[in-house]
Amino acid sequence: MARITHGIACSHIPALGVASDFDKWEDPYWKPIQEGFAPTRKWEAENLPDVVILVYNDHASAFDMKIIPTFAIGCGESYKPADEGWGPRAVPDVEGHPDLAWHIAQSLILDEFDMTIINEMDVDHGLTVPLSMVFGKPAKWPVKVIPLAVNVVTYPPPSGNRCWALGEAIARAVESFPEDLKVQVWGTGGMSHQLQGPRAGLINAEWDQMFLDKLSGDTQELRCIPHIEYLRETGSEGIEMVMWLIMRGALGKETRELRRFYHVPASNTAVGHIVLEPVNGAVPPSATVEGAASQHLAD
Amino acid sequence: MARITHGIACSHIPALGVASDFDKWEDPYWKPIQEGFAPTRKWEAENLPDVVILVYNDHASAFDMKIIPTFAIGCGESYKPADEGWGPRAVPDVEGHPDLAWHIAQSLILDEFDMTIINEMDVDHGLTVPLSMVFGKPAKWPVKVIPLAVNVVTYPPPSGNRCWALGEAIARAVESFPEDLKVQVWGTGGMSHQLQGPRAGLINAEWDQMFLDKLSGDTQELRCIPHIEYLRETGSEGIEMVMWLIMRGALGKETRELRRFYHVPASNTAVGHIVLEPVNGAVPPSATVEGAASQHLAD
Amino acid sequence: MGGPIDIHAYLGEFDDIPGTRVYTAKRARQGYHLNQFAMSLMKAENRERWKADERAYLDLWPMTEDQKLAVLARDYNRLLDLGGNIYFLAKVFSTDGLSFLQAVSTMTGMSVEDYQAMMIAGGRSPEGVRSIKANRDAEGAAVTKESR
Amino acid sequence: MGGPIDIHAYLGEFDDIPGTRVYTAKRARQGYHLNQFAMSLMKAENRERWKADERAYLDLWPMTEDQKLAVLARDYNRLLDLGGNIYFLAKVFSTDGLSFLQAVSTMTGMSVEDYQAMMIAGGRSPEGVRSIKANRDAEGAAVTKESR
Ligand SMILES: [Fe+3]
Ligand SMILES: [Fe+3]
Repeated sequence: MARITHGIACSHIPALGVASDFDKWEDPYWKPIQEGFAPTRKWEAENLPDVVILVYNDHASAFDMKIIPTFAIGCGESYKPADEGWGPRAVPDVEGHPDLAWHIAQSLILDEFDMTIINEMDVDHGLTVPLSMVFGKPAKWPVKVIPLAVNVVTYPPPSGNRCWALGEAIARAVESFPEDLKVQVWGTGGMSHQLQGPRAGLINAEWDQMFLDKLSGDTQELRCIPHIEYLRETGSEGIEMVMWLIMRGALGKETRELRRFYHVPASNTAVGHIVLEPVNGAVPPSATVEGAASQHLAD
Repeated sequence: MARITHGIACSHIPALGVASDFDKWEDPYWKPIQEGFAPTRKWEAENLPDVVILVYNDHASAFDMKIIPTFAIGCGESYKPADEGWGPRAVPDVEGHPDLAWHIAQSLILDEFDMTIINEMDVDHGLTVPLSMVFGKPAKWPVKVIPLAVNVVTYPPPSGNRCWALGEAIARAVESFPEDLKVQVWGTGGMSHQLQGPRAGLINAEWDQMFLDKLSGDTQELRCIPHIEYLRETGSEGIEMVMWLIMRGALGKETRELRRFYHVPASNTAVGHIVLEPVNGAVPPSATVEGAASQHLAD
Repeated sequence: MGGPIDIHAYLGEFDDIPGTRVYTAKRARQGYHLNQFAMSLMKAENRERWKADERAYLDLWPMTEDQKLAVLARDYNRLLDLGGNIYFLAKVFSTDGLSFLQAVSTMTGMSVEDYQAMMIAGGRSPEGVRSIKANRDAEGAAVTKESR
Repeated sequence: MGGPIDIHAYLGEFDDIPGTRVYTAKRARQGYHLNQFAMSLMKAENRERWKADERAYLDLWPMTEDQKLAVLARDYNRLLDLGGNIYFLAKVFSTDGLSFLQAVSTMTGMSVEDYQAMMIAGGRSPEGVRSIKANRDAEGAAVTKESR
């Protein structure tokens, strides 16, 4: 039986990819961030999952204005780094896990999440930068990855509540996968940042720390934060934090914080990072018609 | 204020498009179908809406295996007929209603439906055949159309319950559009048919009539039919009928049947057609966090 | 309503329908390139290349030899077994100038005429083709009864 | 929770944030071709064509003259006003060899150095830039107090 072992949250700032690709970690500007992630790298090597469900947003790379999926799940064999205007990052291709991905996709649709299934796409910094932060520069990524792309570019993004509920449904789906797999769920993006207009450069460390605090324990307060609060308090791009709630939702009723790192700035952004462990992974049951029908058959 | 005036359901068999395009309606094979739709054409001319929300499925035309959205809403200015292998149908381009479509798309996402927004695509027989059946062969379609494409090709499609609920959310969205517009919702596809394997040609008139019966009144029994029942009872392609439930859900608590037509066969398929009027258009309120937040602001 | 989803039970039921292949993830993955090939025939220029040399055109796609031979033979039942989906395959028979009725009839073991006649007479009845298991049980019951 | 969604109230709030353009449907529609143009620069061959003759490349897209001039001027605040989205526009400044920090600083009225120094010092405080209305009310209250 597959099981969710941990959740990781991590900013996915493009400049971190540049720092990694061009070996700038010893530079005084980047060194604190390198040091902040070093313990996680070590920890991750000792707690390596088989698969990472990597929640991120596409930054106008795989999806243009022609098609904007709210929730897209990658069921393909592999994904290439996208060319975002300066050539693709020189990082390994990302290997998928189509068996588990299709299983999750099918389960989520029966669970009344209106997923878009993706079989071919390139993946941008939103997905590859967290891999670099947690795994460094291996010749091959040591885990398989299921990309889960969330629209947070064109308004409205999904609500925080919907994201959390999707996480819960992912937990149910993972639990019903027969193979014995260790699965981590990563939420990426954030923390506070604004990349546009005269208000650019906004950072709200206090709010960010509040958000990090409430990821632990059994509070569900974060799922009720409306979009406007992210926008006012954390800058226009802080809305990416709704993606962390998918990770949090997937960890169940109660979590424990294993480590945390917070640093300002990387480029325009607050770097936030947390590692969470489920204490009580219970999630509410699905309440769907197809669920009831299939349950009846399984009895 | 925009309002939903009627719902129409209609098969979208490609052969009906051929019959229309090549003027075969006087042929004895097609004449009964022509006669079955004639009163609707007359009625529709007298009850012409401004916009039709046309629920259909793409038959591997706009979407290939690379990307499979569960619910996709067309927010574009216009759509061309797709080339499905024999050249595009010689019918007018379909004019969209981007103002209303974006309004609905935004409202649905806040209402926790995980819509995919489409701005450019071609539309296949699933969308254009119902237009031909109801409007004949005008130089220009007399209504604007919001395409709502539902995946019923790759399993699992959305549940009947989810489709009905989407209809209810569409009703809420239409009602909150400030412009004074008459809107019809069309559900297309079906009725019983199977286009594949040794069991092809399956027709279940009794089940189809049961389904037509239960679209009227205030029963919600149809939303609980599991996929397997459609497959066993109505053939592998009968699953298209879940799309009718979006139309039915959008009409609210109670409906009245204005007319019905049922005929076997057209090509491999049972032709089913119904016109419904809301008697009590009430739908349950949304119970979402963003809904509560925005409601609070509006108070 | 309520209760967890059992996707295995959900999918398992699909194998119980006589003469029917439901287009599940398993089939979608097996038939991926077959279906993408078929889809390519939506472009007039691709149809020309295809008509000029079917085999050469097929060889541009990473399909199995079985899939290619089944396409060349227009063996639609076999193509369904190899992961094809009828809406994708429709681009192949549409390019051949066949209607859905003509193409679909080839999968039933009936002539086009007989198939069309069956449809005009009201189509194939669902009686006896709802469930493989139910048919087997009914047969078993009949045998038991006879042997009494 | 509960209560109907008011999309108008939801969107209306976005206009109350100082110095910020939220990428709503209205902006997405206005900037459609501008953003699609920017996106085209993800292909190396398009970047070459663009660099060879920016104006000629822009003229291939059904953009407004205002949008084209703002692209040529790399006026990102203006581009946001004309429906541009920063993630799409990133393809333009990335092609120019600019980082997000460099490009973003141009929108703040600060030099890159001052902007970078502000970021290193902890970034822009949210104090006083949360709400236009709240700022106006606070100002009003201050004036009232003074005039007493
Ligand atoms: Fe991001
Ligand atoms: Fe259809």
